[in-house]
Amino acid sequence: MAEIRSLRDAVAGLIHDGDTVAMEGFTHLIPFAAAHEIIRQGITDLTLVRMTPDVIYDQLIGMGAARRLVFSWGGNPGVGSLHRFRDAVENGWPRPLELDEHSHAGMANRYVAGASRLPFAVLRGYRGSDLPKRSSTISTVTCPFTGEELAAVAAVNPDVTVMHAQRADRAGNVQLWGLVGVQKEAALAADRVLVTVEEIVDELAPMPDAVVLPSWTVSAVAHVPNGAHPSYAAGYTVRDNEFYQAWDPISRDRETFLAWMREHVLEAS
Amino acid sequence: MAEIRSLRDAVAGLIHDGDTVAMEGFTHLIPFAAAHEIIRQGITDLTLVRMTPDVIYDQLIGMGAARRLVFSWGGNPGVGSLHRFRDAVENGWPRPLELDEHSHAGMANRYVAGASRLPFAVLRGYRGSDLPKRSSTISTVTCPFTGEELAAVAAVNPDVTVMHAQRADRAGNVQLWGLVGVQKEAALAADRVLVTVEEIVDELAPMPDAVVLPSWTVSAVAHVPNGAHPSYAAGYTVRDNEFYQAWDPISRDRETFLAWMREHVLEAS
Amino acid sequence: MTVNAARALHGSRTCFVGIGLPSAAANLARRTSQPDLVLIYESGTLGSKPTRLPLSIGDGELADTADAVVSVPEIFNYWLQAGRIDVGFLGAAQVDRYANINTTVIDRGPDRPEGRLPGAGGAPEIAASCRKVLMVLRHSRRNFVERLDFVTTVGHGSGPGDRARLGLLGQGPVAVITDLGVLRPDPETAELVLTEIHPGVTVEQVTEATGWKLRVADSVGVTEPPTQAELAALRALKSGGEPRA
Amino acid sequence: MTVNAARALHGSRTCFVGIGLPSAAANLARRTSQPDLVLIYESGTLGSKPTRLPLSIGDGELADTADAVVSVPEIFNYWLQAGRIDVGFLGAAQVDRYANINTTVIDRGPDRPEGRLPGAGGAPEIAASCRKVLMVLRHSRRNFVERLDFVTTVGHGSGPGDRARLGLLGQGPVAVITDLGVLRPDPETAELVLTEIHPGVTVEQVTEATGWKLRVADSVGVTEPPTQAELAALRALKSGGEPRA
Repeated sequence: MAEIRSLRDAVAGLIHDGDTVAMEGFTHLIPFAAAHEIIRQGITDLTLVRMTPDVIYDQLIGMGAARRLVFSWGGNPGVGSLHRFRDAVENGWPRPLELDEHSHAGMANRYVAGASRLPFAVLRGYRGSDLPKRSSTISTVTCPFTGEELAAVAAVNPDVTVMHAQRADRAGNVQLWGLVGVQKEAALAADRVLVTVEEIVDELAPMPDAVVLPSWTVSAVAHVPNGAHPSYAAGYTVRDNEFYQAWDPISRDRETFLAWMREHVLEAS
Repeated sequence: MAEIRSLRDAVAGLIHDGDTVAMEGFTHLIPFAAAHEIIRQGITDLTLVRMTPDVIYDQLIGMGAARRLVFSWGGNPGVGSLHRFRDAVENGWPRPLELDEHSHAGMANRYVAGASRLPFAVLRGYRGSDLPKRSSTISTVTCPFTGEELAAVAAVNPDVTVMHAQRADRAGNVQLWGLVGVQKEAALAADRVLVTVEEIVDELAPMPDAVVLPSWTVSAVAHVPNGAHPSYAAGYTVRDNEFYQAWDPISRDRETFLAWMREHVLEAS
Repeated sequence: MTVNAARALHGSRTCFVGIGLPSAAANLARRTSQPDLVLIYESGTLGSKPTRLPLSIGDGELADTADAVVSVPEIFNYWLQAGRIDVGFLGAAQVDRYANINTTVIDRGPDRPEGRLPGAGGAPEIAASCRKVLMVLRHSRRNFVERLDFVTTVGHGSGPGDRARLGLLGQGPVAVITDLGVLRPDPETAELVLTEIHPGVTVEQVTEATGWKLRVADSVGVTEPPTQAELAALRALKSGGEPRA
Repeated sequence: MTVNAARALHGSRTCFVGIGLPSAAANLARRTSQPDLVLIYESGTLGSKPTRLPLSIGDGELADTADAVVSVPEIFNYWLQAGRIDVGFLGAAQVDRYANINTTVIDRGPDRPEGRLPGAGGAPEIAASCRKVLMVLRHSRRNFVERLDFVTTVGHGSGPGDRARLGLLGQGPVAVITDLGVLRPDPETAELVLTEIHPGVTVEQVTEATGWKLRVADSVGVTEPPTQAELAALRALKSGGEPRA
């Protein structure tokens, strides 16, 4: 059953050095506040998993929290490059970053296999691409009925999945809606689940297009209003597109980046 | 794009002798009215696909419409046997019925593979069971990452899927909610899709736990209020549990069954 | 039988419920000793809280009272197969001494066609994936057989170690609750042993109603008779309201 | 470029839209000649009708205005992979003469580490599964290269028949629309051929901006300049309102 905890306690209790951590949210409901708490607590050597690393992982990577990244598209959506990600991959700053790189379809199916507790998933994918040459988690299987060869991708089962949601009830049942991305799969694939929420309510009124994670699938819920900023929580906040654009010049330069992180993350709380 | 048609025209236009037809609805939203129209039109030699054949297939089988049944649980839920199904299998009356028999998990995954246009799906299933000995659509695959052997089931891709839903809009977008079963998968796995609906509305207001099938995935919509009876459409009708219980004595005897079908199906419309 | 089946859920948090006796027992447990028991129906409901016994797993109330409603593929893949569920509750037409189940066909002799049963439904994967399995059925030589005509669902296979060899996740059947008593697998041999009888039933009655030479525990217990509270809760469930004081 | 890309959607019913230029072009098409065009975003929206250009594929308006919102695994498995979508719209960092795409890494010479690009995203399966593919990118020798440093996404592979051999479903890239003109694969050789230039552009400018010896059609057309209606609709999309009269 989910415990309702402070963000600080939940991160300290659930996330440890060396863990494989998925912080999901397909542009919506990205758990930025939880990532900042990970940075403040100095948790490191993480294997970070996420379809779209985005600014959230640019920050974690730039602060040296990650040793490995599992992903399928690493850009600042609608803006350009993730400069800290590029600097880590191209120049090893602040530390080298191993990559396991997929397509979106492959990553989505890796989470599906993880949530289903199957060792792999099958898709019609990667055909003719060089991607399988660089990944040990892409292979093939042959259909026993038709003989067709298909791609196989290894399941992803994070130690911890971290996500943001609109709300939870006092028993720790979590509800999210809008673009629900791959969050349900990422949560169900993980050993431990930490959810930050906009609001804790007495009762979760049903909502269209909502996903509910029952309390018994969640480890901890932390009440963190606006915990997705600069991403957003539909019905509560709006996406701060200006911030995404502003991130480009902030993150281009190592010193500017570090100064920004010091001021807005390390010395905040 | 879905055309809005009469049930008679839609059935005549979309369902032909010898077709593979899935009429889905996991106890909820079972398209009884469409099945009755199939019987009235004398369409025959069908391969019927359905996880839970239920009274709807008992009627089609008893009237000789089917030559083959693909299924995972053939009972009258909460009541007992399907007598027409048993009579066809045990005694070949009114004609022999070939079976392709699965577990629920296997059938659900066959539809998932069908909707995904993959030739097969993988599950951890059937282990130690005699079921694979009697089915050519159950096999195994080996995980290329772990070496684990898993069950593989062949995709189901019906010629036609028939379902009942709460409502459609005038453009033919279909909306259903409540227990949505395997309907989305069954629809997306099929070449043609016929949906009967309780109501045709100007605009589909979003509903919790709703599935929307866009008009461009549907062949025809027919307006058939109470078209699921004795099953039901949440928000419109309630399940006629008494009918399910009454079906047991009606269906035990061939003549009683035929008399009932004549009166309530063949001579109705 | 229902009351004893309900009691057997003690200590479980999540239960995958088949319709009929299992549903009655699971709902009774939720109304008596296990108010937090999470009921999961294969029709796609997580955390159903029906006020009356549903006739079918598709009754609307199961969805209306659920914490979440998901698709049937999801319930089998993300919830059952993933091994998240504590107890699976199964009925059966035939059971053998290793608690394997036949719900597919009955051999009626060389001159007659096989007798048709409903089929597997969710059972093979429920028995494979839940942390443990409870079985509920009536006790007769027709149901408790020396040899199954067809293995639909594996309980303990052909004995100890078989579940592991087959890659089945949970511990398998831990109790078979009948109208006469309770059988449990021997921890060494995995063979079902009579461990409890209901008040007024004799050991001989049970061995007589079993199609194989039933092993009997050194000391056979007697189950507690239903309490007033249990009976009242069961009546209320059947009539469709809250239990009356 | 955007206007020509929008026009290329003529006759299509469903479009899988990447962010940036493809999204601008698809939305422009929906606002001008193709009001019924169904826009599908990989973030899980079917039938989005945004009133302004989204910055990202996750902008809330895409969900708020959609016919249906589904999960990301579903959009890739049930909708894209299943081959239901008419047109996929892709950008690229590097393209070769067979319209293969690199969006992964750039070789910067033996003494320097590879340059990092964003990666594949949805492209490999969009190009594999949509009935046809449109590409939109700026024309330069850096982008149009003799040899890709990495094949992220297959267009026409190494020539005719390669898509079929690889089991790719759709017909692959049918047009590469740039700021200079339009290239289309030769029906015989699958090699990209310059078929149209934009008004004011010369054939020499295009061959000059291409990193391989670009084949030129016998008769190179000139694209129609944007109409007033197209320009107004594009302005309206960018400013976030309905086009003004």
